[in-house]
Amino acid sequence: MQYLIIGAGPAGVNAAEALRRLDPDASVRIVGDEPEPPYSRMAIPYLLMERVDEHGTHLREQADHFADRGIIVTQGRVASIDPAAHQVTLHDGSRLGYDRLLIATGSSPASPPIPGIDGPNVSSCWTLADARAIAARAVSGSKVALIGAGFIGSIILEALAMRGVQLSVIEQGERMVPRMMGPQAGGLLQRWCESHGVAVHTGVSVEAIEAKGVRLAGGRFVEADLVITATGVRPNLGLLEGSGVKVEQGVLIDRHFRTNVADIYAAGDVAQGLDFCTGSYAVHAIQPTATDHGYLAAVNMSGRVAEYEGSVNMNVLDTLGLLSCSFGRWEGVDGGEHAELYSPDDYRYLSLQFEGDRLIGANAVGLFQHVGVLRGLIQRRTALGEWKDRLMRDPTRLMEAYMATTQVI
Amino acid sequence: MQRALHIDPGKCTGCLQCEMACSYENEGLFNPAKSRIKVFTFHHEGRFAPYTCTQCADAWCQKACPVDAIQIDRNTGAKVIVEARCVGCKVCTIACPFGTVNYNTASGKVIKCDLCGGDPACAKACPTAAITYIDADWTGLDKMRAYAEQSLAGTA
Amino acid sequence: MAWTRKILRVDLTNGTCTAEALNMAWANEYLGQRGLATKYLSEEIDPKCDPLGPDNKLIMATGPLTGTMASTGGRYSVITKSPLTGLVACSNSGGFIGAEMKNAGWDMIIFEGKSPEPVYLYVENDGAELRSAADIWGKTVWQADEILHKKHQDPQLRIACVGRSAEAGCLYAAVVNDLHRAAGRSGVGTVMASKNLKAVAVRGTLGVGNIADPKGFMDAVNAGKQVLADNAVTGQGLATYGTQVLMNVINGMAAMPTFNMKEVQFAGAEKISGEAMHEPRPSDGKPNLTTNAGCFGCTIACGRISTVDRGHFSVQNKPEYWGNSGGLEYEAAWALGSDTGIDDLDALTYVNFLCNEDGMDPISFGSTVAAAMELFQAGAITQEHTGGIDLAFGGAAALVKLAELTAKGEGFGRDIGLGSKRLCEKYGMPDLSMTVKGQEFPAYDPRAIQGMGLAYATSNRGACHLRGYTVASEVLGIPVKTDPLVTEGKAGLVKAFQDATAAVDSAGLCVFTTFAWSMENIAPQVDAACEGDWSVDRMLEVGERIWNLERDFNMRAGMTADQDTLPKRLLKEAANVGPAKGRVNDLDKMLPEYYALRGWSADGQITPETRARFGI
Amino acid sequence: MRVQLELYASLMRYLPPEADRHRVRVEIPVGTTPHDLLDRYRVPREQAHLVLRNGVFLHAQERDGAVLQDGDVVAVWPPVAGG
Repeated sequence: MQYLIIGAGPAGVNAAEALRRLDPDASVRIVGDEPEPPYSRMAIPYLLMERVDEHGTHLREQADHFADRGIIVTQGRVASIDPAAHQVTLHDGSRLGYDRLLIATGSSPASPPIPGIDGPNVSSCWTLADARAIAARAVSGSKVALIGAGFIGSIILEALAMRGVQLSVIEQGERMVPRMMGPQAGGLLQRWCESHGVAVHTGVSVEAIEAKGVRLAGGRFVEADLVITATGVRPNLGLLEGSGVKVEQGVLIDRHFRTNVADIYAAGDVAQGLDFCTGSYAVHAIQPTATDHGYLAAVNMSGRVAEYEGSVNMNVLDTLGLLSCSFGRWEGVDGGEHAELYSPDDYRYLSLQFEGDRLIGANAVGLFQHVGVLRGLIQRRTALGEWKDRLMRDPTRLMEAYMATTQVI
Repeated sequence: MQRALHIDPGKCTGCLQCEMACSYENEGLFNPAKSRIKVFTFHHEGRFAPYTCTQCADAWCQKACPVDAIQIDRNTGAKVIVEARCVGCKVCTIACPFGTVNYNTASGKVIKCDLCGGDPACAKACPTAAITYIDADWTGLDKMRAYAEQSLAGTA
Repeated sequence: MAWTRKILRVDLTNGTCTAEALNMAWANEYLGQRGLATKYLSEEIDPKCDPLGPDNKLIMATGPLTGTMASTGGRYSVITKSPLTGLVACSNSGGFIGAEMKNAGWDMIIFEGKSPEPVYLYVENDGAELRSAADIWGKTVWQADEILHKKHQDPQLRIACVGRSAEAGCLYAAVVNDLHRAAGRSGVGTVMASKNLKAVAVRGTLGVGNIADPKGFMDAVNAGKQVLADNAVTGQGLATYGTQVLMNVINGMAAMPTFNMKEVQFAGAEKISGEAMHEPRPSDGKPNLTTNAGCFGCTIACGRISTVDRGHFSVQNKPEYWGNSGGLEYEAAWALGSDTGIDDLDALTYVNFLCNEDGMDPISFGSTVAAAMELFQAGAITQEHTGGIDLAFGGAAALVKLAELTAKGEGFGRDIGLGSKRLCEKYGMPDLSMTVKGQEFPAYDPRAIQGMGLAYATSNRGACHLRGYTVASEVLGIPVKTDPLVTEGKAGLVKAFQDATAAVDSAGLCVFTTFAWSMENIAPQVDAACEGDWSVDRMLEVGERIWNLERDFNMRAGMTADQDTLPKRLLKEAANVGPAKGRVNDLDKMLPEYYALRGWSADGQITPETRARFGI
Repeated sequence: MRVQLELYASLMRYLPPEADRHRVRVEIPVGTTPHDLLDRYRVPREQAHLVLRNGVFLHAQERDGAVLQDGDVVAVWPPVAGG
């Protein structure tokens, strides 16, 4: 059996390791298009903060991790897939055969059509190569403009601020992290950033990037030596052209990670998989989904049957020491109830969303102990019973509710 | 025989000796806020429940870690944070559906129970045997582990 | 070290919070908590000041072992000048807030002045600020606790709070922490409320370190824990039956103050005893007692967690009282029950809940109700005064009603809030007040337990069992059994208990450890934690220094030695039954010897030699 | 001759079924000592910490010597304390 995995990110690597365990005699190969050993984009902000060196970003600690397991890691870029021949063709013209193929090509920064975005003073912050370039230029005292204060932008924000740059952040949405948190929580983040010396411009679009900075709609100008874009990501689908693999926002997969084409599976940022909370299919470009996908795709690829329950969208963010998180349907659903606490003086916010007596989503600012239980309650569809009423009255009693409904107490 | 922490909430008095022992073992200070085991109080019900990591066989935290900073202690089976690797991204804190991996603001890294290398300080400190370290077969942990796998995938 | 060496000074008048260094010279002489805070109080206020005026100060203090793993090392005290006695007040409490203060980096918090508006103090580690208490003033402790937890969105926040009784000026209001633990006696809560300070909310995540010899400390702590575990009382008895096991013991020896201390045995004692708390109720088959509970770090866990029968008249249609909360301890059960002649366990538990919820010392409250019942019996108080309440001894409904009124400071509850001494004076029969120096008695009749008479008469905070618990020896045989009816040797016994207790309190430990521990078990823990040499002798010397300092404060506050006495009833009216039948308390046989042992003059003054010896 | 035996706290388990809460009325022969009485109900002597005869504490050595009289009340506790 030959397993071929395209993409050396968390989904691909987790899949490869699982396949090795599940099918000890098979050939397992990862093809990745970057020169470094498999590494984690999640770690890049910490590289910029100089908390870790490049080795510290590697997905696996030991250099011989993959070789030891008989996992072949090949550098190369897949140009096309030939499902009939069970082959892929790399850019250098070489071909690799497969019995089962996993598409785990991840995503890339989206580049909005802003004049000047291709300029020499503009960079995204996605790859190790990007990080090296930013580290060289975002030095203490330099002026940096960050376009985009979504989840990724906000993670980069902290890294930049800690490098001692004069930082301005521009977000087109009405608030920071608009797709992760509601207005009150987003407002807290903004106020916190501003109180820590970061200029935050929300609800404004960028008209152009110029040599000396960023021109905003309405005429304001933000001076910058370096402009960093973090305006969202899109799945890497280019290699699928002509393959017959069905694509919407990402590669459509079923609950067994199968695409519409036999023996081709997909996982991670590139995949449009089952959303646990909505029952529909969506791209959840987050680390936990990538690893869960990778693992379970491998289980299915190995011939076992594992029906995916779907991914819960979730994020955790550290914004200059202010921690926040979001889970599932944090914006709530029609007919559901919600409990909310808002303490702006203390930078705290907590909102729990219910459907019936089940938790379906949450937002929290300033709460970071035991937050995993929010996932646990959502993903287990725990019937909270009387605890739902208690949480409606006092959502801070979350751990009690969790313990009482899931543990023997 | 693998051993595991067994918790009997009915015996707990809420004294927090376990939290102090844990924080002292791991942080060198008596500091319940930095304990890997936490006692939750149910005032209305008159119950106390110690709670910590069950060291699930297929650990969600470990899988979610982007930098291989959660590794298995071969002797105890514990999932252990490798401090030198942990970047503090906190993904494991939201990935663990039991909420037993927590961020330590002081160190900028996450903390979780590592069974103290096979001699858990909490169990030694507990005055009522509400926390004991015993053969894993007896703890009912298998049920929790089964859940850990089941809720990710229907029939894994 | 073990001290954080930091004090938080809160100027309520000006709304400022400032950090300052702990006076280590004083710490070396007074250890911590009770001793050290009394030193600060003694140095910083005029002992003659109005206890409810802005010149009084209120200190929340931890000891060097508070917040450590030493068993029971979670205690803190509230030290101030008492409005009930006009003397030094030091009320000790367990729960969790003391350790939290220490974890936030503070040995003590000193409150001074008076806030122009109701405020609460919010402490998060180094950060401390006064915030408006507009939304919690007028609320019960339990309500305020919930509001503050939600407001700060922090379930781990530890809160000490005063109830409505304190706001209304009840003179024995407590500072309640962790919902049902209290710095209960002498009206420390009244002082707190008089400063417009409603609550102190603390979150500490810094940890407690500074242990001088960590390995030695853990060895001493573990050895101490083992002694407690191996001892029948601290290892099993207290956890199973709590302090309430004494109800039948003390009643059995006819030392149970009953009907405002007219009698020494209560026929209903069995029905409100620790054993009764285990018995299934006929109505729902559940016992009163749900479980035992420990305070921070405590390996004894004597605390009672109880429920009231939902069908009981006191809680009918009041679901907010149907859950568990702190149950009856012996002193509360005695004061609310035996002294008033009430044997309704559910009524007493409910009233105990109210005492916690609105911060009233149940000893003083119950004793004052008992005095009111005797005044009612004597015709000095009538239903016109009480608003129609029949105050006959034994009336559970009356007790419940008075608790509700006193908690809110309404109606006849305002008179009950005066305390026994002022109530009996107001209604013209001062001899019916069972108090020493204005503070109500605890649950041991000094006619049947002679040493306790001396302990009460000489206690530095008025009648009190926790200043020198000779019951341990005279009744329970700890450390050795002495005859409760003899007076010989009691002066020395009282002094030894008083000094040792002062040292135990000041270390940050619970005095209940001394049912198993001697100073030989305690000193090594203090010695390993703190720099310098803390021997048994030094601990006892510190205890004696503290005792003298408290005495000195009281004398400077205007106390006279002739207040070292007992109510006439206990000195003149003999016990009616039991082994002490025909006996009164023979205080006059013990007091002179006590003064001499203390190094005081025959008229109770601290001599210059004694002052010099202790540096006072 | 009849005396009353009272057992409290954890010693309650040694009471016979006919006991009324804590107490049982017992017919005893003349010359019975407190220890004889306790032995009869298998109350372990080392757990009989507080022994009161008519409210008066009996030291361990008195429990073999003090012969019970008609109408005596013997109340017994294990090691307990309160406060």
